[in-house]
Amino acid sequence: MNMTYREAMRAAMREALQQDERVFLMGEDVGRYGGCYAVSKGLLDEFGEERIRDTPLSESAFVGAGIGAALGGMRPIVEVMTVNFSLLCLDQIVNTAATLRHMSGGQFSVPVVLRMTTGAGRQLAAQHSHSLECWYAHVPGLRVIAPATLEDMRGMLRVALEDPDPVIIFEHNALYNREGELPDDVSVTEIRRAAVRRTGNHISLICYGGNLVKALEAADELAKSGIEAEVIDLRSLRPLDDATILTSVRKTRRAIMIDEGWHSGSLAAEIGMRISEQAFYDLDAPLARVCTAEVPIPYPSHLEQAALPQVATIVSKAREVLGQHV
Amino acid sequence: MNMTYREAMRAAMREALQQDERVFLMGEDVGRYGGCYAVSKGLLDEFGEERIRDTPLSESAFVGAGIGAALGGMRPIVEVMTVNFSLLCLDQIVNTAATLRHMSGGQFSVPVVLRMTTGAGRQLAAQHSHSLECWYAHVPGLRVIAPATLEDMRGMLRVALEDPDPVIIFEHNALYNREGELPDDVSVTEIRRAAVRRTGNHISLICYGGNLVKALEAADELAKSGIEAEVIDLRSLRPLDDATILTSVRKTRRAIMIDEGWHSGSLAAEIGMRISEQAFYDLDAPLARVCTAEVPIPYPSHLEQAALPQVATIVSKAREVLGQHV
Amino acid sequence: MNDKPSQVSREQGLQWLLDMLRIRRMEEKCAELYGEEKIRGFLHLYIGEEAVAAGVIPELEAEDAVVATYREHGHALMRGISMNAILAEMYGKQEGCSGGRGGSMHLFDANTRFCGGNAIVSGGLPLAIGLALADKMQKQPRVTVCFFGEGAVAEGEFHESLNLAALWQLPVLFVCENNLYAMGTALARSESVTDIHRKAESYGIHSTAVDGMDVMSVNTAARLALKKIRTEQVPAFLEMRTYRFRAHSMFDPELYREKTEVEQWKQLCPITTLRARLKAQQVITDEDIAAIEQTAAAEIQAAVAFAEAGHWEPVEDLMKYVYTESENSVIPAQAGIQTPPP
Amino acid sequence: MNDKPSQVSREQGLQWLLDMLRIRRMEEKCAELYGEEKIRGFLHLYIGEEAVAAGVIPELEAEDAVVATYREHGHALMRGISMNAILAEMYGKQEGCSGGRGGSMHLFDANTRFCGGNAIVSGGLPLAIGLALADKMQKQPRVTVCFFGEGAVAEGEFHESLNLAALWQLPVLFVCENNLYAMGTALARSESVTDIHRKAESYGIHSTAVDGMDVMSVNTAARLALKKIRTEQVPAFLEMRTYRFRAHSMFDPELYREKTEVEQWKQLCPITTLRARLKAQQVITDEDIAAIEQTAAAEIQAAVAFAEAGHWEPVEDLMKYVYTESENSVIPAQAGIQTPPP
Ligand SMILES: Cc1ncc(C[n+]2csc(CCOP(=O)(O)OP(=O)(O)O)c2C)c(N)n1
Ligand SMILES: Cc1ncc(C[n+]2csc(CCOP(=O)(O)OP(=O)(O)O)c2C)c(N)n1
Ligand SMILES: [Mg+2]
Ligand SMILES: [Mg+2]
Repeated sequence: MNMTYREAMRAAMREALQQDERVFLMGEDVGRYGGCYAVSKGLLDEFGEERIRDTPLSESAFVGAGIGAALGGMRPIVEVMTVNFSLLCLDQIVNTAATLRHMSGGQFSVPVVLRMTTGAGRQLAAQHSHSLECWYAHVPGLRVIAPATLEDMRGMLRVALEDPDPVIIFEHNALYNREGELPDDVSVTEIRRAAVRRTGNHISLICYGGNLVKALEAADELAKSGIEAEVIDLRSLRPLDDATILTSVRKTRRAIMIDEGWHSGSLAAEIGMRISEQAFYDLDAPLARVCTAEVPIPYPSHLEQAALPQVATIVSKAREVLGQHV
Repeated sequence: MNMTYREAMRAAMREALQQDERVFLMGEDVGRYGGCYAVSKGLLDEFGEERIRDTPLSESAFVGAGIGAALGGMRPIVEVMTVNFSLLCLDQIVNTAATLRHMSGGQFSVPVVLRMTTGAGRQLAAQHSHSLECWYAHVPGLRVIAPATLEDMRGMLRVALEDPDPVIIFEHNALYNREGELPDDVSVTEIRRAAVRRTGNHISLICYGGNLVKALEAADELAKSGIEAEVIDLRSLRPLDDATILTSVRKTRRAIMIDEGWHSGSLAAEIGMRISEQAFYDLDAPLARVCTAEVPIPYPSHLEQAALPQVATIVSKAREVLGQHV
Repeated sequence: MNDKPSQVSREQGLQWLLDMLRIRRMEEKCAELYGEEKIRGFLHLYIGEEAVAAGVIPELEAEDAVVATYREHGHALMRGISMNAILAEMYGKQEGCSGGRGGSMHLFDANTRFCGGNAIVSGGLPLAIGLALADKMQKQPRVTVCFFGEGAVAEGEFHESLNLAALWQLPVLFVCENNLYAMGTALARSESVTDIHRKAESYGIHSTAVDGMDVMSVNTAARLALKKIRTEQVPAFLEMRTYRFRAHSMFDPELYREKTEVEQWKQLCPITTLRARLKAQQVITDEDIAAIEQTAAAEIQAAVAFAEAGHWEPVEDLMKYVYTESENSVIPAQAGIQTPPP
Repeated sequence: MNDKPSQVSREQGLQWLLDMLRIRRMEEKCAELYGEEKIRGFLHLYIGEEAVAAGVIPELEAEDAVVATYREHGHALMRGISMNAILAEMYGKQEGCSGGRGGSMHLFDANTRFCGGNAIVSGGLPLAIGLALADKMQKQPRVTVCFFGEGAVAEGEFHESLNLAALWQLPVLFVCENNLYAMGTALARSESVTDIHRKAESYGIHSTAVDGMDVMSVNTAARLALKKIRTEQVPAFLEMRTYRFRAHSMFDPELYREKTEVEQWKQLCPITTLRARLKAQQVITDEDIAAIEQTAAAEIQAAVAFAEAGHWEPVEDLMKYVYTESENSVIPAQAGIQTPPP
């Protein structure tokens, strides 16, 4: 079936709402407006306003309410419109969702799913273009996932809802309009293992979410000059699947991490550090990363694009790592 | 003069308040209570309630007010009692303080100083023991510093106040009660360069804030068996002083990063990644780090201490890196 | 404020006295144990405010939920968590009600739906909203009671939560324990309008100010509010006017208030005033009082012994309770560095 | 709501008409330019709400400050930022009022103390408080005006800020532009009590509800409020009841409201109603109206030409404006990947 990523996530939510009456969707403008990115369009008509619940602009309260509802036996999907606004509810996520299980000595668990749009690239300027996945991936007690393929956009939600602990799903805004062919029977996909999206022997390109597209394009480009890049899609940002990463790097002996977070303190750094710690002697060249430049995202397209990871940058970085200054 | 770290910070604030009438201190319980950690004790009597301003429990509003007051010509020192509560004002810090200069094309700048206590070790359990320096160090537009010595506790504030951009000072709670000898003339110290606190040729121990004490102890311990560790105190967490770090690592050819943040996504990872990128061929052994275990901090002392970086862990990690399994 | 009911049955009077005394004596013991370094971290005593927990919590049904703050020992005890489990928790022992992981500020108990022990001021309110939402959506006839200090009223989360509760008509009982200070900050220095129960009214929530030093008034108000919530499926708000006799925590030098003010409030002590009233009305005798003291003392003695005899969780278990399935632990615990204290 | 003043001078009438028309026509042009992809990102039009900015901002002194939202083109224009600089900013050109870095949602101007353009709902309120605090501490006789939508009222930051303003008696004029919707969420679905100006009263802030479709009412209310703030050094609050005729942004399919509702509100258009009234009162003529339209059109034409002729900032400058001293840039910009669009 041909569909967009947006439709895939909507189908996943529909299915969850149909199959489990504990599931409901809550967030700003998920109902009457149809969702800021139109992801939940149509669900209100089908499921009614109790289960497709528009909230006031109160990120802290409604995310906390999602946590509480999960504690109370429901399976809420809470949409925080974008990661930018999640700065207003971090306390609830970090100090409540992530800690309740531990502080209670395992008595309580918080099966809430938080969905957030992330990423830049649409000229939305400095306050609306954050990629803070690395912050969330830092916090024990949270599970963080990022679908990068149509299958994962369709299939990760159900597994997230079955997880007894809080799961955060980061959806890159650039993906929603992409289309692809989805096999009819995909309704569940893995959320614990990274995936090798392209095999190759010369260098590993490690990425996630919205940047998989760029990494694959870069790999195609490199292939033209005989460089076979292996492309790893992390899928789970916390916990990280070290095994898949290290297997690839031990084979290719070189790695570039691609991450839309700002350079310093990016998730890319964490992956690089893990490789240094665990596969140091297998490396043939310094590690490298392609991240966002350390600047609040500027409005004009040429500056925004210059700040973000690009196919051309990945390609030239790969050549550099491979010692080919072409 | 013999004094505690607490007194050193108080002296720094007093001096700033005396010398510049644009300076004022604002935060929860900084006045009548004397400061949660008694840092501002006595200042209310000396400077009055206009300049030593107790605030309601409204982290977002009073941090935002500090940003606005800075924009309006003042030089506010805003105390966010601890980093744990800063989760309630991240929006103001990231979306306003860090972006105003950029979004306005350089027309406005935000000379605010935010002070926060950080760190664990006092059995305050999961919600009161965060070390989120790495989050702040990720954000362009912010400058992040962490005094680790008595001199820096005394001397960093003034430079921070002179900075035209927002500066965040992380003060580790374990330091306040420490005492030391402060030369009479220290009222300004560097905030841009890392410092070599101990020289050595065998391994670099890279740390900051509250963990400098542990790193130095570990170095003493290692010295007993002939291992000379070089101890680097980062001082500035954003920007990082690559030059000092790399010079040390190029000499010692081995490095361990010590960081009280949780392991994954720690600042330690960023430093490791920078070393991998820039000094890969100078390394003789895999990089390593000693961070906090990936668990919300447990209340009982034995578990809390087991979760945190320790002298013994640093020592054994150093021996491991040096190939000495003693 | 509502009128004080003047008459009370012997049984009820003795129960309240015992309840408040159990809290009082337990916490006095806690202070002592803190001095002995048996209890560590932050310790916030409820002494002076016992009438609130003792007046409200016994009115709850078994299935109702409670959300509290870091000053929650009394609430936990009233909810039926054993003193043994509470004391053991403050010791950090495995036998504690949170397995020792939480300590004084994070008492939890799934059996009685006691959902913490939250150390972030105002942090519990959204959680309470969510619990009530779950009940409402599941058509469970339950109430969630949320306790918090007047300091929380200045936090944005308070307002967001009250609005949601009113907008969605959720079965939440908000109990503001207005003890006039947030650490060292007097209410008048934190709120432009200090009449807190009016804030709830501004959201259309039924709200009452109550003499929080009088357990009968508290109890009457709680019963009325709970009835309203259960029958009308709406939230309600109680402002309990009370006072803490002790410092904010064990670190507080109390520079911000006059000793005389504290002394005046002590005259209103909920225990001594109730005791005096019941005696004056000849509902109870000195022997009753002695018996109650004895009961409390025995319970405390047993609880201390229980906590002392409790076990430290093995350091190898450090990584437990982070995720439901332990294989999800992201990295293994660091090598055991410390052995448990003796 | 206050009564509508019925008489107005020719000069004032013409000025208001011109002001509102400049905003209206400029934004109509913006919508067009958005279609041509000259303007990108989010674009939020103020069409229908012009009376608020036109009635309030001209009452400010040069030294006063303005804090606004992402729907701030009209405010910027009224504050005296040139249409050239505004349009160039929306194009992302260097000649823009924020050097092109901010775009539609982040108009800034240090000269007129126009402090943005904030795209976080409620994010500007704390900033406004702080600006006013600085003025108060420096004994500057200034006012800070803070505009925000009714959607912001549900955010905790709104409440924290109002409380601080009232508690510290800060010279802030809060102007809530209540256009009944926050994106697709009707006020009644976001607030349990929809009478917004009463919320300000609950903090003890002087507050008025105003017909925001009538520039005279707006202006009268603004003058009174500003006078109160300046003379008494207190905050004040105005709830402007208004409506946006267009979609929330250029991406909004407007599923959440009836066309008839929009049509009804359009009958109250602040421009057509004022124009009709002035004509009926024979204060202005058709020629006046034509002249005004002409003036606005000419200004817009010039502004578009200015923006078109503006320059793209060189990509090498990417790392500018992050820190005051450019040497602080943490890492150098990545190699220029993209050339500026043609
Ligand atoms: C968000 C947040 N800010 C600051 C603190 C530090 N703190 C702990 S208790 C307290 C005072 C709270 O006062 P109140 O709500 O009145 O409760 P009380 O302690 O009087 O029972 C403060 C400021 C905190 N725990 N959480
Ligand atoms: C904190 C935050 N949450 C969500 C958004 C997304 N958003 C942008 S505008 C808007 C509606 C705001 O409505 P209102 O405050 O009434 O202003 P209006 O757009 O009607 O002028 C929303 C939800 C945001 N920008 N900031
Ligand atoms: Mg209090
Ligand atoms: Mg609106």
